[in-house]
Amino acid sequence: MELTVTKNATCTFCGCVCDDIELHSDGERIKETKGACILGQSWFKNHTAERLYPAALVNGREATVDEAVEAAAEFLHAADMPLVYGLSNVTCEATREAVSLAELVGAVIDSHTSL
Amino acid sequence: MLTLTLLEPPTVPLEAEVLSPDVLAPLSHAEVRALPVYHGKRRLRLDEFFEVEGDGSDHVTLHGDLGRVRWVGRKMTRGHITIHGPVGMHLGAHMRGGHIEVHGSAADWVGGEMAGGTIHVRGDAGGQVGSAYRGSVSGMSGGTILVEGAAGIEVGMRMRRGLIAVRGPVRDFAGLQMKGGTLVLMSGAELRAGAWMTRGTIISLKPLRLLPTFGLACDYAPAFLRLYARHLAGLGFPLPADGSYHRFTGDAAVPGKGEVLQWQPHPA
Amino acid sequence: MLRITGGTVYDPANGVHGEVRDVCIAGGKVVAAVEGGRTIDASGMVVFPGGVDVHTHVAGAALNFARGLIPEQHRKAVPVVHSKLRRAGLGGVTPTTFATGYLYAGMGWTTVNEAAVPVLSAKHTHEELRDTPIVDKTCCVLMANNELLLDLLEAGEYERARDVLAWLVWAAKAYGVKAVNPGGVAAWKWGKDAKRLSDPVEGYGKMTPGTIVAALARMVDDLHLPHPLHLHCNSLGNPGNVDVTLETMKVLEGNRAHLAHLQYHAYGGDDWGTIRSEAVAVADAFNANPNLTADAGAVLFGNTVTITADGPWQHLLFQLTGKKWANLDVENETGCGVVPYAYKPGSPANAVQWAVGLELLLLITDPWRIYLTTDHPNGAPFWRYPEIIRLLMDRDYRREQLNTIPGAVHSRLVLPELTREYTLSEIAVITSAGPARALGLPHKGHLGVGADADVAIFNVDKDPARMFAYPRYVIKGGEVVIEEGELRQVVEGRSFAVRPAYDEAVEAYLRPVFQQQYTMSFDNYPVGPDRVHGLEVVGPATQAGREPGEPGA
Amino acid sequence: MSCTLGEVKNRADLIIYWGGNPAECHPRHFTKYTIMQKGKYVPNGRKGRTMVLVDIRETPSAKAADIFLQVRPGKDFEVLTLLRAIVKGQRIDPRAAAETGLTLEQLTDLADRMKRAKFGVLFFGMGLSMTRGKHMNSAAALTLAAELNAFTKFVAMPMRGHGNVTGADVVLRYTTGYPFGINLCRGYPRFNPGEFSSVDLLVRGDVDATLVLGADPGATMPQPAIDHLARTPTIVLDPKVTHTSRLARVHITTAATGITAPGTVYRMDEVPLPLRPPLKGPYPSDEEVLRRIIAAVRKKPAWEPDPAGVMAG
Repeated sequence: MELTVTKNATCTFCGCVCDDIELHSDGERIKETKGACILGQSWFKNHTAERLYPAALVNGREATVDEAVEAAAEFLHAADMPLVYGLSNVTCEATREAVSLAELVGAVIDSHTSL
Repeated sequence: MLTLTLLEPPTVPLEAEVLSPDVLAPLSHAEVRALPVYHGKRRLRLDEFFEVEGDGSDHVTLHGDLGRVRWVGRKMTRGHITIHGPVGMHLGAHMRGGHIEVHGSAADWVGGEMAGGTIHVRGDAGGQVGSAYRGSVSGMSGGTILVEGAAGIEVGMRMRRGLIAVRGPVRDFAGLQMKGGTLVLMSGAELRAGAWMTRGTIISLKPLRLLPTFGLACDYAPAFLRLYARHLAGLGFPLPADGSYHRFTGDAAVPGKGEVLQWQPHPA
Repeated sequence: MLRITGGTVYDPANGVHGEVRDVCIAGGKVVAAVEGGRTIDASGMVVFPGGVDVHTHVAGAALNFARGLIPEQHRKAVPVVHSKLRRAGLGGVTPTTFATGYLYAGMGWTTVNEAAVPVLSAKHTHEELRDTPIVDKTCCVLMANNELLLDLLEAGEYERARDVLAWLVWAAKAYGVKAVNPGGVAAWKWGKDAKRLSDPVEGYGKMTPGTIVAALARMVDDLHLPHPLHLHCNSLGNPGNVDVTLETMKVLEGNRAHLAHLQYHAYGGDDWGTIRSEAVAVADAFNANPNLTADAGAVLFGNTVTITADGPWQHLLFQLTGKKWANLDVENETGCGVVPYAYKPGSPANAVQWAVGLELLLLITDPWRIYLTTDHPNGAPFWRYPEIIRLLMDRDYRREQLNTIPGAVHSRLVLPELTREYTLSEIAVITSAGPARALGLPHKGHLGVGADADVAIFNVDKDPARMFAYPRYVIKGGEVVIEEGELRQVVEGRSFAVRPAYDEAVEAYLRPVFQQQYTMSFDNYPVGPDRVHGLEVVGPATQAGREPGEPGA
Repeated sequence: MSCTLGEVKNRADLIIYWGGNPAECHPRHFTKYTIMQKGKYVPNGRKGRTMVLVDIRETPSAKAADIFLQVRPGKDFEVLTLLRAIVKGQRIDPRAAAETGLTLEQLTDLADRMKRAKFGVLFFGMGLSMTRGKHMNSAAALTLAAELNAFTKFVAMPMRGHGNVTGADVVLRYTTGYPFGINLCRGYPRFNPGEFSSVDLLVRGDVDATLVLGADPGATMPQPAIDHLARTPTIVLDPKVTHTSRLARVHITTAATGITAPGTVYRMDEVPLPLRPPLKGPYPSDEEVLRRIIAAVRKKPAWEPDPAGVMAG
């Protein structure tokens, strides 16, 4: 099968954030990671386009994303002091939305930095 | 006399900066009950958390498990607050005058950036007693904080004036970046006491593991200390009558002219 | 559709100096007439074109670096409390992005020029500008210490350097070209400076600040960029720097330039003890050079934080104040320093700085060439502009304020002798019409037919500081955003960029050099047009073609 | 006192790693940014640079170093503070210095090298920033570097781990003014590390619901914090079902950053970089899920903070 080549891809595994990686993928998996280090290789190969996990879980049971989104919104809205935490491997665009959500539900927002 | 009894401990922190004589004294019973407090993100009435007895007064007594109640006595300039039970963070922060007595323990930031008045904690205190908040040039700039129990890290961080005395042991970085004032450690401290201090005095009755940037200047029993000892004795923190003090100066890294007086039981 | 009736209109760009007339708005533009729609009765009020800030630092890596350094200032700042309309944030000396938009709009300012953007972090600047609501934005990229350019100039390759500059401007989706302490920041990378125009630049044989300034001003004019070279002269803030400023005006050889924060470049004296105003010399030379515009960079007493790409100056300030200092050098391009600072009326040096800003505004005869700024946040936060307006309009107030500084300093100033008072029309020029013209934005800074419908409506007030701090209405792009002094609606702003013409072959030259000198992939360096929110390409020098870094056809 | 990594590549002749093990944790740091590169002003590459490694144990990174200095565990703050004093010419008692595990001679040699360098850099890792003294250890490194600028050009920067934690810092600063640990309960940003840091909040049980994204606290935090996450409603957005997902009430699978999700991330030196995801996956991005949660919250009665609830000064 013809592999798709992505040049100048960015690896987000460690803080080096190397952006000179060449990825060869078959649409489902990344087959080759030119330029990536040993950590980067396993990072890229460890994620695929397959559906390996349920879309969502609510109370341990499989649920639709809509149901899970509604449950999440309800918990955060009802809480007196919610916390939004993590943000260490999400995009800036996601962090930007996380701030917006934290504001909307009156939360504390914190990243991995505080650890 | 105003007595407030916490009905049950709040489930998330309760910010109650209204619990200050400056706010409470002029108010009627009904007005006190209606004061705003912040339970996490919710603004609620004081009487949803406290049973209120009496009218507003300069004498305020708090009862209950106030471990999550924060900012009690914030910015107070007068009056007395007596607390029976543990109390949460920022007790007496930015306080300028008056007296706070805690029959229990207090969390972090007791007397943060306070400028005057007295805080007496009968139990333990958390970290950052009398300290500067993040980024501030100075911590405590006046007043007295007495802690009968132990205290946490960064006690007296960047303090500029005033007195902090702790009867129990304190943790790391006591007197961190201290610029003035006096810190009395009756049971010593863990690591790095006096780190980066520029001026001020740390008196310790137990040996300290000082940074290598402190040097032993001399061994003496300074006259001013006798005077100071009298003052401290009046506060219930008597210094030993015998012995002498090793005087260390530092921190040479800054370079600073702080002094650390470490008591020696037997004259050298 | 909107009609503003009965207001006293100041629209100096169209020769209107306080006439009662209607302003009609449709489709976000000023139009000749409208039928129906809302009417705002502005009787007894003053109508201005929306303010335009020609030089401010509201977004980007350096400012954001500063934000992280001053939690103690944030605690004192006036916060913006979240509401259905407003995003939360903080005012203070480095307002957060959303707060920046609300604060500018809240005093009738509707266009801002972010004056210092490294190409390497331009993506970040645009991210912040995306979250800076209401106002329209432009930005200037830092070029006077860019080693790709300096190396080419050193080799005598002017034309290729110009192509590189043009490529960089579009790669950054910028609007103008900024020069900060030309050569001095490059030297600072070695802990050195280049103060005088003939000083050699550390690391180079032929380059001097003078040759860099001359070459950049020429490139900007050759490329017909709408805004002239935006120039932060060498030797900023140093006593006796007047000579460097006067010499800079000469080496420009008639090319256009906008001299940023001129106040910081008009000092005499030998040191901080003897610093004195040289505003007269600077203003005289400036008045005689019609190729120049300038902004004041005025100082007000109080707390702020100084942020500049002028690294050596910041290190000096740190040594003078002994307080916090942070420095951030950007590979091959620029650097920046951050020092929290308080201007004190009791300090003779600060008093001179305060006076010089006002003196320049009062001594430069043509208000069309000097604009109101504080070099936010360096001289004072932008939200204090109304205080400066009062100082310009009210000489009695000015005299009172002179009494707050040490009497001994008066002899080092000309301010005590200056009696000029700005008229409302002149205020409209220095806050809107003039800077819009200097930026080359024909649809900004006026209320003629076809202009963007950015309008500020003020109550008439004896105290101009109060008058200009609290507009009754602010209209942005035809939408009423402030009404009765309150935020009523939040609109998105646009980002203007230029696309100067360059030979696409320059990329073939740049790619290997870039890969050698930088640490990121060349193809990841340019800002994609889809990443700039509200991007609008303007100006005459537009070239169509493929995106920088994208493979050719 | 910082710079982007290209400055190090082009100029640094003295490179110090402190409390970090780049050979194993940031494998391309040496080759892409620091010692191995030929720089514009370091044309001889490795030969033109001196690398010093300071750590409490001899890690594989020591092989790359010209000088390895082994500090006694828990003495980093002491060593950095000593260096500040030595750089300023203060006299130090050699016996006191030796308690750090390094001799005064070694320390003086290092101080001299730092002052003599044309362009020095100090990278500090979690061995410094996460051990006893924490933020003060980082402050010591940054202060030392700042003070060295009285003699030469010197910078310091943290070796930050985990993908885009730098980007989170950047976005939080421009939206709220503060880098992390921000309390929005009163409708505007407040900051107090220790009070509003996640671990402290969870250990004390101060919060009553948690949204976790881009982290797995269920695997990394102390047990009392994990217990609280299990006790209260926890929501996880993650490309995998994580330890935290298993104790959470809600888990939503999201696209993997840079592999199936596009966007922007920041390098440890705050240089923004675009992502070029090579795959199209079946899951929505974190960004999209967050937008959907926001939309769902907006349908509920609005929480409105008290405009009078500003804690002045």
